[in-house]
Amino acid sequence: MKKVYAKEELCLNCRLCEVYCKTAHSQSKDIIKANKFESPEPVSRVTVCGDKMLSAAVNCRHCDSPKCVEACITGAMQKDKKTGIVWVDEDKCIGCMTCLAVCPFGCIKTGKFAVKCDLCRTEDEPACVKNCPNRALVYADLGGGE
Amino acid sequence: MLKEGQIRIPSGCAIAAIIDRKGGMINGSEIIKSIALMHDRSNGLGGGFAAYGIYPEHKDDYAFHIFYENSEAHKACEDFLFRHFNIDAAERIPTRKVDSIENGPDIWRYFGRVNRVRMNNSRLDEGEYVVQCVTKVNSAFDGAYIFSSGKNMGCFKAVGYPEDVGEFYMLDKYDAYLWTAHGRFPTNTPGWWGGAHPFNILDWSIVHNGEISSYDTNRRYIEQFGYKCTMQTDTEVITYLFDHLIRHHGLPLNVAADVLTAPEWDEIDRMDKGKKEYFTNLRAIYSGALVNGPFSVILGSNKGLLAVNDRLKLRSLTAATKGSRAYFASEESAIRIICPDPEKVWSVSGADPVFIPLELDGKGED
Amino acid sequence: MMNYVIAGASAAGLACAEQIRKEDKDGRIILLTKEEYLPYSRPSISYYLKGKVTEKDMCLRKPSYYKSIGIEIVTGAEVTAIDRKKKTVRAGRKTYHYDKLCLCTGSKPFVPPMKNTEGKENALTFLDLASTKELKKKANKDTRAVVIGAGLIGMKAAEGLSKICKSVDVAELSERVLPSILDAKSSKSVKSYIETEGHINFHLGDTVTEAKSTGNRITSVVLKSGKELPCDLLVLAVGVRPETSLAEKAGIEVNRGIITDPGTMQTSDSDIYAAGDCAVSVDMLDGSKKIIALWVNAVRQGKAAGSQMAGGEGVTGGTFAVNAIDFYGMRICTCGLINAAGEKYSDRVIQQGDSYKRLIFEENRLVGFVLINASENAGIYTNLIENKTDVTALHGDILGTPSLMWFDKETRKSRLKGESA
Amino acid sequence: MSINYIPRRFTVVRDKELCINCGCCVRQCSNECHYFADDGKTALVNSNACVACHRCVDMCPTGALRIEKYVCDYRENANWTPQYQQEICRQAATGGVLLSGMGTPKPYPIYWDKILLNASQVTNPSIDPLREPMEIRTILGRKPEKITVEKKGKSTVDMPPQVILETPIMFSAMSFGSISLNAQKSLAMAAKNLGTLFNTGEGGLHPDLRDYTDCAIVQVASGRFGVHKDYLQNSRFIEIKIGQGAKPGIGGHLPGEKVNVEVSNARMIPEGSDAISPAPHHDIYSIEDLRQLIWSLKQATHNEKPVSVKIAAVHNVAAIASGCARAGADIIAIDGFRGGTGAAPTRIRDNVGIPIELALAAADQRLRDEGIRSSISLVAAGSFRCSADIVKAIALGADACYCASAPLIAMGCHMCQTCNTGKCNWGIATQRPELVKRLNPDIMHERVENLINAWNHEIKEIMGGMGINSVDSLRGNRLMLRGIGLTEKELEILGIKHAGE
Repeated sequence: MKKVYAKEELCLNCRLCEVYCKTAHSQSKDIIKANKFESPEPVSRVTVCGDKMLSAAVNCRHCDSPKCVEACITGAMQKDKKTGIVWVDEDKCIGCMTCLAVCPFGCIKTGKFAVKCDLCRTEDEPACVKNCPNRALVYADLGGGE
Repeated sequence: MLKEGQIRIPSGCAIAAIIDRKGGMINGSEIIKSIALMHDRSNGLGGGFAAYGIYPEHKDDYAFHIFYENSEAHKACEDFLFRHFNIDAAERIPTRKVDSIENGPDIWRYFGRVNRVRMNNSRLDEGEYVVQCVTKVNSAFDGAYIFSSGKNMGCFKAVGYPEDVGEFYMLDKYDAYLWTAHGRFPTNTPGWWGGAHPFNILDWSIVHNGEISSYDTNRRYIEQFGYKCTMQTDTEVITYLFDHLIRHHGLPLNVAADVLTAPEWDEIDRMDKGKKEYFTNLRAIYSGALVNGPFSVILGSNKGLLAVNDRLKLRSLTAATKGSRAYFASEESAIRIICPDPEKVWSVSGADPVFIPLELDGKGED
Repeated sequence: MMNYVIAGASAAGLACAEQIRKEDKDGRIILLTKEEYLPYSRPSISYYLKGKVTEKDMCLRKPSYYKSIGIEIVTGAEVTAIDRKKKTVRAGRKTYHYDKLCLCTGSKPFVPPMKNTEGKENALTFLDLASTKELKKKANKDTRAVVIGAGLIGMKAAEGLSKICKSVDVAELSERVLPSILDAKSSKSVKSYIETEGHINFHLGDTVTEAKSTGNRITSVVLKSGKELPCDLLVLAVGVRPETSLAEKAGIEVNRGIITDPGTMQTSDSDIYAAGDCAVSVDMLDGSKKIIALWVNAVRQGKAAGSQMAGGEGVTGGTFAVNAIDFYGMRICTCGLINAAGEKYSDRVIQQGDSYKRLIFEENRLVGFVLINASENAGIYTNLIENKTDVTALHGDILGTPSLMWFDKETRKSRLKGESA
Repeated sequence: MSINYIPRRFTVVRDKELCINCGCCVRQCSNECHYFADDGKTALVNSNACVACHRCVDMCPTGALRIEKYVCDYRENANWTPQYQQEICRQAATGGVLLSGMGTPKPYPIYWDKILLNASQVTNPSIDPLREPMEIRTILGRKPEKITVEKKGKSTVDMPPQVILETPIMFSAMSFGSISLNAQKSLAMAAKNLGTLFNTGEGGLHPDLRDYTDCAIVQVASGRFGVHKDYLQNSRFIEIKIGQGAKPGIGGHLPGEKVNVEVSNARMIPEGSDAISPAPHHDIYSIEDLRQLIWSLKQATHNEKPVSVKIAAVHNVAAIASGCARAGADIIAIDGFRGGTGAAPTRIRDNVGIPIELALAAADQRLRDEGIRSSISLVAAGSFRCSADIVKAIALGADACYCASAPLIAMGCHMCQTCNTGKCNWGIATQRPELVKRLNPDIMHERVENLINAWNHEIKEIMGGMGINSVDSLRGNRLMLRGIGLTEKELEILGIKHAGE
């Protein structure tokens, strides 16, 4: 499946991916509203870790056998059989965050529910990839995840 | 108003030519008939002819045709000529009165050989010596203009429609194995006889239809080698290019034609290795001699006739053959009026110059 | 064609059935559950109690799902006997033949001896949806509830009830709350937070010894300390024990839980497997055999059992405890040997405002953590524990937020690719 | 703290209504103009160090940042302008030579802007470049005087090595050291895809660029950095750098702090040592010495590589060009004084040399007068801002043009002219790894290619309008040019007529 891959040698630590992810997952989809006014504050599903010398944008790997899915006590965390996307059914999620405790990549964020990358649920490039100014994020199928 | 040499004047034209490669004689009335059909392609501001094989009795002499605008020029030029050449004959070129042709200069012709003492002193070869003498007269003698300087050939030109010019020079009295003709449509009115075509140097004569957009590239290229483009016309620069390539670089006529209308790179890239190398070298070495823009050119010489069209075929030029004769004209009709049943008719393509060599059995050649 | 029978349809049972289907497209899979419901999220009952989720949302799969992948699910079918010779199980009036059987019977509530509680209409357990529904029905804004036990179940029941009831008292024999998942220090702060946020009264080091009743209804309870608490609803949440009676009856080896091969989950009967809270696990961190009653553990064991039953080679990975839970917005995440004691263990603690982070090390590797309001990227810690990573080789402060950048270039590269972490 | 004496140049204005405090600016400004308040969340600005590089402006996702000229008036004085006063203050503080990056910003005449191009009307058809082949292939190298043929179609001439370019635009010398490896790699990739060449400058050839040796011009400069046999061999042609338009008569100085391991390896000098290119080549004190070097280089490369000589446009450039041609240079590159630089003494940059237009016109004419123009190639350099500049240069007589600033701008350069500080926020003129990675060659080579392809299209369009379908026929075609607002003398030097003539 197509996933978002980060290239640390190109990551600028600008964190625009976070800004655009947050916006894409906001109510308003408006960058100013999403980042300044919306409540609850939207959560970025991608996180740049590191500093200016070395950084990378980390987000869900949509693993072949996702630990988060295994650990989910409600069945809210699922891997879509068709798309391979690991996603959270917000109606089912109770926010216990067991998924977060087992994700070895640190890709699950705490919100009202477990919050994680859903690849923007689009055929298109996800917002983080689209807006990365240095192509440090690529959306590609390097095998796996189906 | 500025005349040729002081300003560059673009012009449109009609051209025509007839050659009998076996050296059979063709009367001047034929070429007049052909060019006359294309009357509308000229505007009465210049017409002319070149004829090869017309002076068999002086065939080893240079035949200089000269316009004199005044007697001082006449005297100065003759002095110069007599010093540099051994002139055997000097006469007014016979003309008849034609209403439409007026205010003409005094037109003379001279037959003679080079002054060998002077030539040897100048350390120039004969061709170069003659060319430099002609250039000297044309650039330094105000009011004198040598418009024909080959052997056993002559140019005849004037301000007027070509058929009137032919009438004026009584070309029906001349027989030649190669005729070229030109009717001119300049976009201003210089009214100078020297500006009419053909343009000639030694026995090269050129009639040309078109306006080359590479003019200054070609001019500045050729001027590196001692030429001086005093006329600022396309015809002049094309003549010099041919002269330089053939006389100085010793290239065969068809190779010279390749230089001027080299194939496009796209085409070269598709060629086999040998041809690719040939054209790549040609274009690399002679990039300044590539002629660009619309033109059709007929180059006359005692070696034969070369018809060249531009690379994009932006100007018309039709060729036809019948027996030992070949015909060329801007319009096919101008051929058919004198040769109604040609064996072969084709449009000269940009990439494929047509060369009709003369096979005179030593008759006309040096 | 193989006949697979699975007794119990919670985490382990369902994972087992699904894994079998993955590896055997044709075999007949019969999933028997004593409950009246299709598989649902047992841990969600406290959220159901406080109204955060609906019954529908608690379902682990859509009702049509089972048919679509060919799992025959039978509700209300408690397996009561196994005939190992005939290879059949009995559930209700029906008998099912099996080629491979998996016991996923889970656990049962442990009810300590108390006077006058048995059979009382307002003394309830809190373990499954049925009991939760009962509880919800009986609790209202005038209810004074008493919860016995301050473990995970008791505390979750207390939290849920605190949103409904007039008052909630929690009695716990141990000196601290959530003793199984919190260390002494953190449990103190958690307790005080819960007291403030949930207005819950704790009675630690104490327990109910006796109930007083009027008719069939308890009216108050008496504590060991002698204190008497008015009680309209008594929740018995002291703990659970593995449900092993079926296995025992069938002569399968049991010691506290069902004994299995820790990789394949095979019991002493080679055609019978066991998975989930009913089976004994080996804690990979200290090698101790114990019941690790964890969802993820149950799923992994169920998958391993399912794979083995279908002739596959799936085995469980290492097992250790991971718990994440929240109380009134306070996030608690703990893992591994949080109460480890001994010379080879050391710990590091950082406390800032309402966040608390304690990491427990065995020599140069992490073996446990307690994170309170500091769970960001906790999975990376979990992963360090699981991989027994030498933490001295990490770049960066291990007490800081766990980061990919702690690892060397090769590891980072493979992590960014999503290769097995 | 001492008094600063010089007001800051720019003010960064943050629109609080738009700012979302994402901190992108904070993390991007290498001059540390942006920073967080103590809460770690609110972005603040300190404009003092702002160089107007626009990194923050261009990166800001909400357009919340604006850079304004900081207006601080001095008493009006046409002579003692603020700039001179400030430069004096700077020198009073440091006692040093003023240094600047990029080309001169002074308002000297730009002749490109005073030359107009011709187009065909009626007497001669213009050509549609979308329908007809339009050739811009350019061949550099020494040409024999004439071709020799066995017959039509079979050449027997012994051709010296030629360099075929698919565009008359090449990338001028920018060394690894003065620019980042990523910047140089982007140019190399673009050159390869465009069928043109990039120039290593005097920085040697980094091993990462081994795949691009086919499109590399390798420079031999006065410091001889990185010059060895393989370096010379791994090239398309060799360029002897005599001078640079931005600093004629001056050597180069790459400060030790920019000489990291990579730079040190490529240049073959110790890490951290200053790389000093002497003002002259110490083996070229005369034209005959140049001849020897040219021949040595040809010997070293088995006569397989053309040798170019790059000179700065100085007063007698025409004679010097002629001398170079006669000394055996196959290609002569003339660099006009508006050309860029990584660092040059400001006074030199702003006062020494002549514009490329005049230098090119004079040199081309001189070589023609001597009858040797067609045997060598002439490359013009020194600030080509658009395709029309290129067309004009070719019509004046250039075979090809060297561009550097334009591709740098395509890669993000904003002409902030502080290349010398090594803090280039766009990852171009810096060796700091955290800045260098901002320039992703995979993106930038595409942008550079787009730029040159766009220019190629425009050149073809202009040629088509002139009725010319081969750049060969544009070269030296000064009739296609007319001056506007130029004096007789300027027209004479340029060899063009005035508009209307």
